[in-house]
Amino acid sequence: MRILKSIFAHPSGRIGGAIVLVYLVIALCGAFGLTPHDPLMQYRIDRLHGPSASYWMGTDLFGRDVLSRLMQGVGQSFTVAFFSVASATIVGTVLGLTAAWYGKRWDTVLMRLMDVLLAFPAILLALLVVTIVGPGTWTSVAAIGIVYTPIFTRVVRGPALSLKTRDFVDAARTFGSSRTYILTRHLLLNLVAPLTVQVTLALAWALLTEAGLSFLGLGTQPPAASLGLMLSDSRNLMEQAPWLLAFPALAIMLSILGFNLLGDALRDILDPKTRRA
Amino acid sequence: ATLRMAWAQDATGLDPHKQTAFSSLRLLELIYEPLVRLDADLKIVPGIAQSWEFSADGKELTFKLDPKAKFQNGDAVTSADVKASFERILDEQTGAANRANYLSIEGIEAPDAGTVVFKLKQPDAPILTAMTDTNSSIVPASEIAAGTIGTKAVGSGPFKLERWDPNSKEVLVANKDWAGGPTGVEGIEISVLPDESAILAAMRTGQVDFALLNDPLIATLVPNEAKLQLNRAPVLAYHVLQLNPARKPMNELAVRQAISCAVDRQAVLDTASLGEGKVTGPLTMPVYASDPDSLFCYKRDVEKAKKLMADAGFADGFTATVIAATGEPPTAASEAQVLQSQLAEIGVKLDIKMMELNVYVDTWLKGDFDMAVALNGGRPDPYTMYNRYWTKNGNLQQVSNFADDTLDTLLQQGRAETDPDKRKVIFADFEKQLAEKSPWVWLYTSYGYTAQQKNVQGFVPMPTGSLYSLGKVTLQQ
Amino acid sequence: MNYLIRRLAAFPLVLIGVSVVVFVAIRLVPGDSITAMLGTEAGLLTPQQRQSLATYFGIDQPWIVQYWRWFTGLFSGDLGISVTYGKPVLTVILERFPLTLELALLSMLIALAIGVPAGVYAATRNERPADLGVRIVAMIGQSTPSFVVGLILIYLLSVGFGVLPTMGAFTPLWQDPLQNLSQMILPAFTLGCAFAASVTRVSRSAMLDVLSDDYVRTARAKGVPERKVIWRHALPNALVPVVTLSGIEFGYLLGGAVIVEQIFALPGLGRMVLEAILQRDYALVQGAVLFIAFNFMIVNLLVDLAYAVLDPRIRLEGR
Amino acid sequence: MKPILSVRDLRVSFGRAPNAKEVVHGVSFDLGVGEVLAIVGESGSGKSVTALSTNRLIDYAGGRIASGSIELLRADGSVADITTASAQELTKIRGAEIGVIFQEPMTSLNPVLTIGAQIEEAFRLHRGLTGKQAKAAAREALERVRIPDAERRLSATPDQLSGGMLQRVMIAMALACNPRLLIADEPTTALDVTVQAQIMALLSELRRETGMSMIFISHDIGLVAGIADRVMVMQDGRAVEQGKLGQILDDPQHSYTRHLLHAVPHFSAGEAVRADAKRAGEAPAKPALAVDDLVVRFPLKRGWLSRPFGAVHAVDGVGFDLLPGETLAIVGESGSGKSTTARAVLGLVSPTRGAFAVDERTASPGQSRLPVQMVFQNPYASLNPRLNVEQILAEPVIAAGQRVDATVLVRMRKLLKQVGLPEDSLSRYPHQFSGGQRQRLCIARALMLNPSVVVLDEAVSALDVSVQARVLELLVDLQREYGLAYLFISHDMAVVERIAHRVAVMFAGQIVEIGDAKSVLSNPQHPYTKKLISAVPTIERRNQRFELDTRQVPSLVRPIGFEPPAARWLERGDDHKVRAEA
Ligand SMILES: Nc1ncnc2c1ncn2[C@@H]1O[C@H](COP(=O)(O)OP(=O)(O)OP(=O)(O)O)[C@@H](O)[C@H]1O
Ligand SMILES: Nc1ncnc2c1ncn2[C@@H]1O[C@H](COP(=O)(O)OP(=O)(O)OP(=O)(O)O)[C@@H](O)[C@H]1O
Ligand SMILES: [Mg+2]
Ligand SMILES: [Mg+2]
Repeated sequence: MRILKSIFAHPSGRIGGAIVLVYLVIALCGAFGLTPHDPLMQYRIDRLHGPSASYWMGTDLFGRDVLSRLMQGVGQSFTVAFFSVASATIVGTVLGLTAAWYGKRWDTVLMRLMDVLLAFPAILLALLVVTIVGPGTWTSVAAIGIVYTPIFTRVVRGPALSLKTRDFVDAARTFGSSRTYILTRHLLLNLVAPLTVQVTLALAWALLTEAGLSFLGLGTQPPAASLGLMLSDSRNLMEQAPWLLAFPALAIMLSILGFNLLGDALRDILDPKTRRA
Repeated sequence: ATLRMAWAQDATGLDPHKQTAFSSLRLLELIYEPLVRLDADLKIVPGIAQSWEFSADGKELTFKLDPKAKFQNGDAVTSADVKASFERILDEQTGAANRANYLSIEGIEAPDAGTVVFKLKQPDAPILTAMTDTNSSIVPASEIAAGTIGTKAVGSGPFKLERWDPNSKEVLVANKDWAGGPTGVEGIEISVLPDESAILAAMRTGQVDFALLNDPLIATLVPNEAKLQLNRAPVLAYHVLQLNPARKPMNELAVRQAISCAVDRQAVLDTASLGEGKVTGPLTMPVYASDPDSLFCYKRDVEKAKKLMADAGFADGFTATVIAATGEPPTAASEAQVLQSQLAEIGVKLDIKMMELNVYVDTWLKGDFDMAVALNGGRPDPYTMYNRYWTKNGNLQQVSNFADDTLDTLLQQGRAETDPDKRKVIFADFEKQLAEKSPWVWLYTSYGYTAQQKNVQGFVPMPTGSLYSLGKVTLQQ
Repeated sequence: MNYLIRRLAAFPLVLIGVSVVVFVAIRLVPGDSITAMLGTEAGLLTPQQRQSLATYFGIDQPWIVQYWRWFTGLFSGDLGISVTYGKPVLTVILERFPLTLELALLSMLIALAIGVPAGVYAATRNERPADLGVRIVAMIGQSTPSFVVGLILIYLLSVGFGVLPTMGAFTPLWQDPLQNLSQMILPAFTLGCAFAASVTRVSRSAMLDVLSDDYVRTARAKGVPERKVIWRHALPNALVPVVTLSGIEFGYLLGGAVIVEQIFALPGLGRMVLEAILQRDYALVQGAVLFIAFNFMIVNLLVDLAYAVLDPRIRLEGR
Repeated sequence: MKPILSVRDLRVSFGRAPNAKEVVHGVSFDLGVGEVLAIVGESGSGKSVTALSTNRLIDYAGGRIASGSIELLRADGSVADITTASAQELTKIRGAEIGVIFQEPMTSLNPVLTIGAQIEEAFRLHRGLTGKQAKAAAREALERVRIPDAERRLSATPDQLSGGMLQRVMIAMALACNPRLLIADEPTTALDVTVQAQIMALLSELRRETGMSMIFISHDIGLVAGIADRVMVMQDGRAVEQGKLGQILDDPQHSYTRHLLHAVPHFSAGEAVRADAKRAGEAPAKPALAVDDLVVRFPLKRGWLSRPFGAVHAVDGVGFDLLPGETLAIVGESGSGKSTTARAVLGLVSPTRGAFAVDERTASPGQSRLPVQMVFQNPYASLNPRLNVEQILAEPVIAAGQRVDATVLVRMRKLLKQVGLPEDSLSRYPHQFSGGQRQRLCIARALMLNPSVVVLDEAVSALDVSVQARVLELLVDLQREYGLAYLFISHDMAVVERIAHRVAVMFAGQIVEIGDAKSVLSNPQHPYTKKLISAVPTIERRNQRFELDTRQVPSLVRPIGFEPPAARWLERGDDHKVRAEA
């Protein structure tokens, strides 16, 4: 509640929050079929129609309504972004926390393992995962999740190491608090701030990566729409039907802009170091 | 002058006997020559061989070689080279792509340097067409012995490969010794521009004289440019929805026919390819092709389809998965989506599964699919084109999963028959049967596109997609 | 020195990890070099033919044997032979690397040249209209997929102005610097855009942090003019996060920028690996990924060394 | 004679127009040439803001001079109004005519530039020196502030010098161009007492040498007494009283001045120790905590295989006992091993050697769960900001494996009341409390489980003087009520005097003197103790000349296997022994 209020009070938080909120609504509408047209319906006579009263954003090669597909695509892109970032966050946090807490060999082994993943070119990693398992929503989720896990592990490990030396953790140890208690209450709870910020930024990046994967034909599968797929499908139609490229591109930019703005605001709000008068 | 050329996909290797990829053949056919070739009307014309003839019993095929033919290393092309080349193709160790077409060869004789005689176990009319294939090119016997085929390109064609940076560029220079006479340009520089819209951009700015295009969406933009010209040639390759008759419920004839009736082929063509192409039956070569409208259910008939479904006990439809390769052809995903929407009308629910090309090929070869959207290569001869799928011991039986006595018999007859008119009758029947039994749903053939600056002269588009005529192309200043 | 040695000592471990992962992963992908070469025609091969092709491609042995062969080859600098290029893998990679390196360096240069001044400027105008302007532009830059930028650039240039740098045939820098730069500038700019946007944001926030530090106040108290306060006293202290970011991005760019290379038809590492995967050129994929990982680690190491140069408080111990 | 600085009705506010918040409400004062004006007052009273307005540095902190005038008598005899001066003019004045020294020497120097570069810059800017000349001038400046080996230090970066040294560098820098006015904003707060004494000595000496004027800001009246000519007392952005030093100290007019003078614990050399000593007379009770031969070493490693080559002997053979209801204070300078001793007792570091007994229960090293609790120095860092008070107080209970039930809640409320926190605190979060209140929370938390020993590591150092006094009172009350034994760690001798029954002096990891508080403080025996006590500023020592002593603390790094010689103790009274110098 307090957070929501501060977001609202923060100028870029307000804009970013509003954008993200609008997108969530769109995504939900898309997911529950509350679109002006059936996103899969091919109106054959109206193929490649420019924006008009009945098709606000025009139609595509198949005569499908771009707006409806865009709404569905937002849902799809957000699903991929959300689940991939969520899984990366959970796995990365657990790994980062334990690496910081147990230190020594476990830390070394884990961090070297993360190095292996990090040293692996991200798009290739995603590519390999996708080619092995076959493309699809959940493969994209797994691929992007794997790419982001080492980043979250690092994001968590750093602050966790310094939190570990904070006085309240020492205090907890003098009480003889259990490991789980310390890890969850003292470390994890205090990592919420950097994690939230990282999550919003990662969401933005995940949207871009999803678009990139779909662009290479490795992401969302037709006939379902995702923003990246719509972009990649329309690039060779850029000249005949520029709206096919323009609207999804704008949609992607705006959503990433929203997440970035929100992330900036959250950093200002949650991170006392950058909190300024 | 040097012709600056661009294509999106580069060759994958230099061994003319092994490389089957379209992109590889386009390069290799400029360097290597087969014994005979096809012209724009798919008629057989001289290549390295000046003339040829079948013996009366059809079991001996004799070639006279062109005495001017020379390899790029300066050696003349002799019957020994032809013999060695075909022995290499026939050797199982080689893994040559065309071997299956030559199984009727019993022996090869080279009575003199300019004559080659193929002894056949049985009459084999299509063997001559098979020999037009770049995959049956003649290579120097010396290079075979040295084991350098595939690493060094030494052919007898119009151009010499001077430099190859895979996936980046090729430099070809004119072969002064080419038996076909002097080439029109001094050389060809080929750039690999993986993005076809970039190829178009490069042509617009005059950086590229000549380009190979794949994507009809890009090709249709070319005529809008004053300086550019688009060449279209109908090709033999066909777009098809392969059903797997080994899987339920496609094992039911009625279900397959229902699917065939429910598909609006023209709509698929219009949407996926912007209408760039022609609806086709199984036979795509003009000589043999029948009028599509005469084939089974080539007029869309949803009511009939529904009835057929009901007859087969699938009034409520069923769910199946259709596989397609990403970007190969570029229209695959679109075709799948149009088909999906059309079949939905008779209750057939398709799940589309896009696959990376190799994964697709792997799955396809195992016959591990309900349905597949495919672009299958065509051959000038119906037997060579289809024996692999529809004869009982065809090599790709596990892909077609459909063995049928009538089809088998018709193909065997067509193979042995050397009279062209009788062959036409046999294959017309074959085509009709195939369309009716509907193991696959043939959709359309598209065009092979090349785009060129208007000052490029003398290019002849071929139904095989061959760029062989680049040997005679000139550049007007 | 010690630190360097210790860091370098960890290299082989990570590289072995990378090599095992890539080795297994690429072989888990269905299809092999044979289907990659023959496509659907591969179905026409007899088992015997298939076997001999497998021997030719060196994929006839069990994985362990293949790995061991490849691994022992590493020690003599032999990464295997690429079947696509018919050349030693290392040669192929080294042919592609200069372009990738140049592209990465150029885009970083562009990013830093735009990003740092913009970030510094925004920080000194904190929360004023100029700051907001810079931030919004930066965010838009950051949120535009690079392929959109690339496609639009190409379209506008070719249709609008009828000019386009030569595509495809790549001219190395040492052959014709002008030609080379004209080829590289568009892709570098495309990559540099988003990169510059990130640099702007990071340098702005780092600069804001630093400007409120005590020593900046000290410098002002000394009577140092504002311009010098910013560039000499504050900026060097704000560079650490910028270096971190640049290092990460640069490291990724050294792995090749697949999409941009594809659009601009640059024969770089990224496309090479992508194509090697599609063509199941196992040796090349393994070698290239190893090479990329190695670069990435070198860059990381350089970044750490750069920290120590930039900020004497950072000791090169542990991490 | 004209004053060098004349401030009239200065008003300073922060923030933009509608939400602007005025924090200095009309301050006026004059500063004569060669005079030292001290500004005292509690944290947040506007001392720094006032001082930083005199050279308009406040602009950069987001502040704005709303009204008033600041007239500076410049070297050429002209008078400049700082409030209206142009940016160019100001850069000429700053550094050249007004020098500033800040509170935190560690953060006030640019970490990435060498000391030399930073000092040279002043000469370059205001004297136009370049190259060798600038370097020579910088070296001279360093020598002037008595930095040994100045030549070599020029190329050092700030992280390579100790806090005391850095403050000297700051002074050298501020004085580089012989400014006529020096602003010293709490220049010694971050430093050890002994180092503080050295800095103060340096400042008064330099002032005598150059005849400059000075504004000296401090919240420590004792310190002010040593250097100021005049004093201005500030409260809530107003100057509530100003006058001559003697007048303010001896005859304060304003109630707030009196309060300030009263609240500050003045060190009086053992005169003010607590009267309820535990060891007098009758047979001593069983010790609540006994520590014997405690040794803590941190190995130092280097090389390929991280071979240990030596160790930091952080604590070396420390032993003492502590009776119920008694306070043992451990004093000593930074790095002498005080905290490490405490942490070892609490099981937060594992000792290399040594034995503890709490309530006669012996514990092996490293084992916690003894009835020992701790209160840390920084009340902001020792409470998890994400937990509310109820959760914070419940933690020791949960850790002990007990349920948080009604009786626990009752105890929470009782303790909160006892430490003087409002009833409704349970549902609040740490950030909703002031520093003093937080420290009370920490104390309450430490008492949740009825410990017999409480370790207080600099528990009141971070608090404002008047808050400090109240917390000390609270501690004494609680000690009486629960019979707690306190291990009280501090470097503030005045505070120690008020709370300790016994005092242990640590130097370089060892106890060099231990005994009855009164005896140790009034009659120090060990040379280090003597130095420590003589360095404590008090209001009695007015305008005192501090001795300059530039010796460094000995290094604690010893080669591997090194064992210090066994301690020889000399008895100096009933309960007072001192370590014999080797
Ligand atoms: N940058 C700022 N923005 C807003 N308010 C500020 C700022 N700096 C100081 N203040 C406010 O001005 C008032 C006076 O602060 P100042 O720093 O002068 O106190 P001080 O007497 O020096 O305290 P201390 O002893 O803690 O240094 C405080 O209420 C503080 O909150
Ligand atoms: N974990 C550690 N590793 C290595 N050295 C340490 C460690 N902890 C403390 N030391 C060293 O041990 C010595 C004693 O430190 P300690 O914190 O006990 O001093 P202190 O008397 O509490 O100082 P202060 O007054 O500054 O708090 C110091 O030299 C310190 O650098
Ligand atoms: Mg202050
Ligand atoms: Mg301490």
